[in-house]
Amino acid sequence: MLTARNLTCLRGDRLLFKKVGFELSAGGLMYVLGENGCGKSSLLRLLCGLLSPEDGEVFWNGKSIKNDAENYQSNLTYIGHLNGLKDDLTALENLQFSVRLAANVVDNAVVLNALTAIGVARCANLPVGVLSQGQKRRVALARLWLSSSQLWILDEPFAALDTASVTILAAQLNQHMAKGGMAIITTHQDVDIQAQSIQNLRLSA
Amino acid sequence: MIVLKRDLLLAFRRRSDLATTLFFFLIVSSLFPLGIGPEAAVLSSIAPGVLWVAALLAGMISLSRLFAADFSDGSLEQMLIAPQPLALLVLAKISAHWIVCGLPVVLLAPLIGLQYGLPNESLLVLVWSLLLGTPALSLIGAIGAALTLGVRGSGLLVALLVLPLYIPVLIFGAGAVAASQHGMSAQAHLSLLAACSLLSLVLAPLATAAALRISAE
Amino acid sequence: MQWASWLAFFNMGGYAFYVWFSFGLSLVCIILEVSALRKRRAQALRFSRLLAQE
Amino acid sequence: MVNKSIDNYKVYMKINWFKYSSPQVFYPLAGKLIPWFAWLAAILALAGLYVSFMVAPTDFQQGEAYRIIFVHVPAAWMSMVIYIVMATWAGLGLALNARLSAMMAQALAPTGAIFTLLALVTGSLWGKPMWGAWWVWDARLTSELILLFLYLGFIALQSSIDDPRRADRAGALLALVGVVNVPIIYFSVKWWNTLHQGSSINMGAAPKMAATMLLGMLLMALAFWMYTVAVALMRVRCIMLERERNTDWVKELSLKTLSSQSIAGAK
Repeated sequence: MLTARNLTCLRGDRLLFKKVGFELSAGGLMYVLGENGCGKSSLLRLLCGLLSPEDGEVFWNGKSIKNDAENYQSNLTYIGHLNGLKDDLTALENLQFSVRLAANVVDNAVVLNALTAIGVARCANLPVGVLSQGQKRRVALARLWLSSSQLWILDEPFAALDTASVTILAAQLNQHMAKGGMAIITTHQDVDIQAQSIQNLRLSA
Repeated sequence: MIVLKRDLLLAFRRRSDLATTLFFFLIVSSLFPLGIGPEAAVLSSIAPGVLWVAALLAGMISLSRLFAADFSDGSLEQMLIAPQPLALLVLAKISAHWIVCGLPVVLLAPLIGLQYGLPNESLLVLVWSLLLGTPALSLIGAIGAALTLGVRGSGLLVALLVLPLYIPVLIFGAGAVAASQHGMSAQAHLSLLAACSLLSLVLAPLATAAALRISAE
Repeated sequence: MQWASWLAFFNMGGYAFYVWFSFGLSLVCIILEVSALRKRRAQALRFSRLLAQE
Repeated sequence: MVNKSIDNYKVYMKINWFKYSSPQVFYPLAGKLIPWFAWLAAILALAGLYVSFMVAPTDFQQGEAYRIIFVHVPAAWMSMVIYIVMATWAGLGLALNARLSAMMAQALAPTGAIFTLLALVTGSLWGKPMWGAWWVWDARLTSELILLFLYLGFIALQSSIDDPRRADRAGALLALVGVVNVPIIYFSVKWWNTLHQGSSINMGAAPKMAATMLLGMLLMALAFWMYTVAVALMRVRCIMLERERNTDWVKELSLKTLSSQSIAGAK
């Protein structure tokens, strides 16, 4: 269970949001809504522990993520604005690296399956640098097929995807939610995802 | 380990970057005889200092690349939230940096030492001193690179931050070679150099990890 | 008292330049720093005043 | 838009200002303290100058030129002490997330750099008549030079980062790294110095230091201390005003100073 209490975020001398709190339990999906520049990405980064809040705290299963970072991070998959891919490595190498970074080991075949699932299997052995934006995004999102973590935090996962890929990703999210996973998503698109509980968090300055 | 492997692979795919550092080292150390004149006695007396300063600068210009690419493509974020101690990941990255930028300089240095007319035993001490000292340069430099990540004018800034901290390594390193030139034992210098490297091996990854967390916010 | 005359005092045993330059420079540094800080403060206040009157 | 952000600030200030002391409280307090420290500095400096010029005897080796040490040595002491104090504030700020500490560290740095520069220049002014050269690679002067680089690095890093919070924390980390390195640097420079040249006149520790000389240096050092406190408080007030320019209390204050004549006043 992920709990946030009283989160306040300040960037420069600008207050992005204050006193944000929520609770997300297994099978729960949360959309973070708000205008551009209201701090959605900052909130997600804050929940990952990349940003430390001005005030307030985030708890994973009752323990502060600051004190229990390793345990929390092994339950977390975060895909931000940036893809986190190396242009000089192939899609396969990139994904293998991120799997290893999460302290897992999988076969190349499993990674290939993930790439096939999101429709970029042909790019597996190409350096990521030669791929298009949409293809790069899909390679990054293929991590979701390789992830065993319970909590997914996704920043605009549907942006830069074609409709077919959006459907595929939504299906993957549905499956994740059905298995009792949790997800926190920012999105501009209307995508239908089923979950045991769905909540909206609206940020306003 | 996986980070080390990846960074080495990346460096291998971009071999030209590797050559740049080496070329820089070569050209800086060749400039001095041109500026000072070819007298053998003068050259061999300035050789330890010149070679060490050149090695130090060569290591420094490659520092800004240490984290910058990972920072801009988002893989740094992924490392920050990986369920592994960040200091270890950082240490792996620094090791890769040293293997790519430090080790070739160590290997090339005796050749340039020959140009400066260093005697054989001094060449050996030169290699030893660089081998023991350059890891400290990479380790300390990483702190500066992490602190200046994404800051405007970071290339110059990193020099300002890191060069004063390099001074002990420079003194002991160049001192070792100079001592051997004068027929003295370089043992004390080399031990101090090793102590510097060990101390930075313990502290620098922690400081760098903290600096990365600050800079990536 | 150390000095036979004022002239001897200013002459500083022939080291007048070095001694008086050292002390003078210190004084100049202090004056410059304080006046720079006063200016900085006045400027900050002026800026906030503009913000307040907006 | 502006009103809204002020409103936000108000709430923000209620929930968490610096945790330990808010600038609204600290600002006037510092203002009250500054004249005290300034007066103390002036009185101590006058006493120190009196002792150094009127009481301390002429040095039989160096003549009157040695009187430079009454500003050189205290400045050198201050440059080191300020660095340590600065690193302490920075470390506190980093550990406790207390912004006032980070501001204090930032406020001390320029003063420390000025004292380092003073120590360097007066050192070389002393060196010229004593050694016959403006610059000698003496261990103390060299370490002082490196200390100046460390100060400049700290100031440059802080001023090139726009986000104040990141600037505070990055600067703090750098100061801590520096403070760990200072003894190592000092030791290495000393080692280097003993290897490369014989003995030179040992600055500061003249063979027979008369008690009055020591008294003069101590008084001057204390005067510099008080001056440093006063100036650091002045600077920290400036930093507060600049960082808090959007808050109500700074705006009110700025309007008040317009009506009372003391726009450029120190208080």
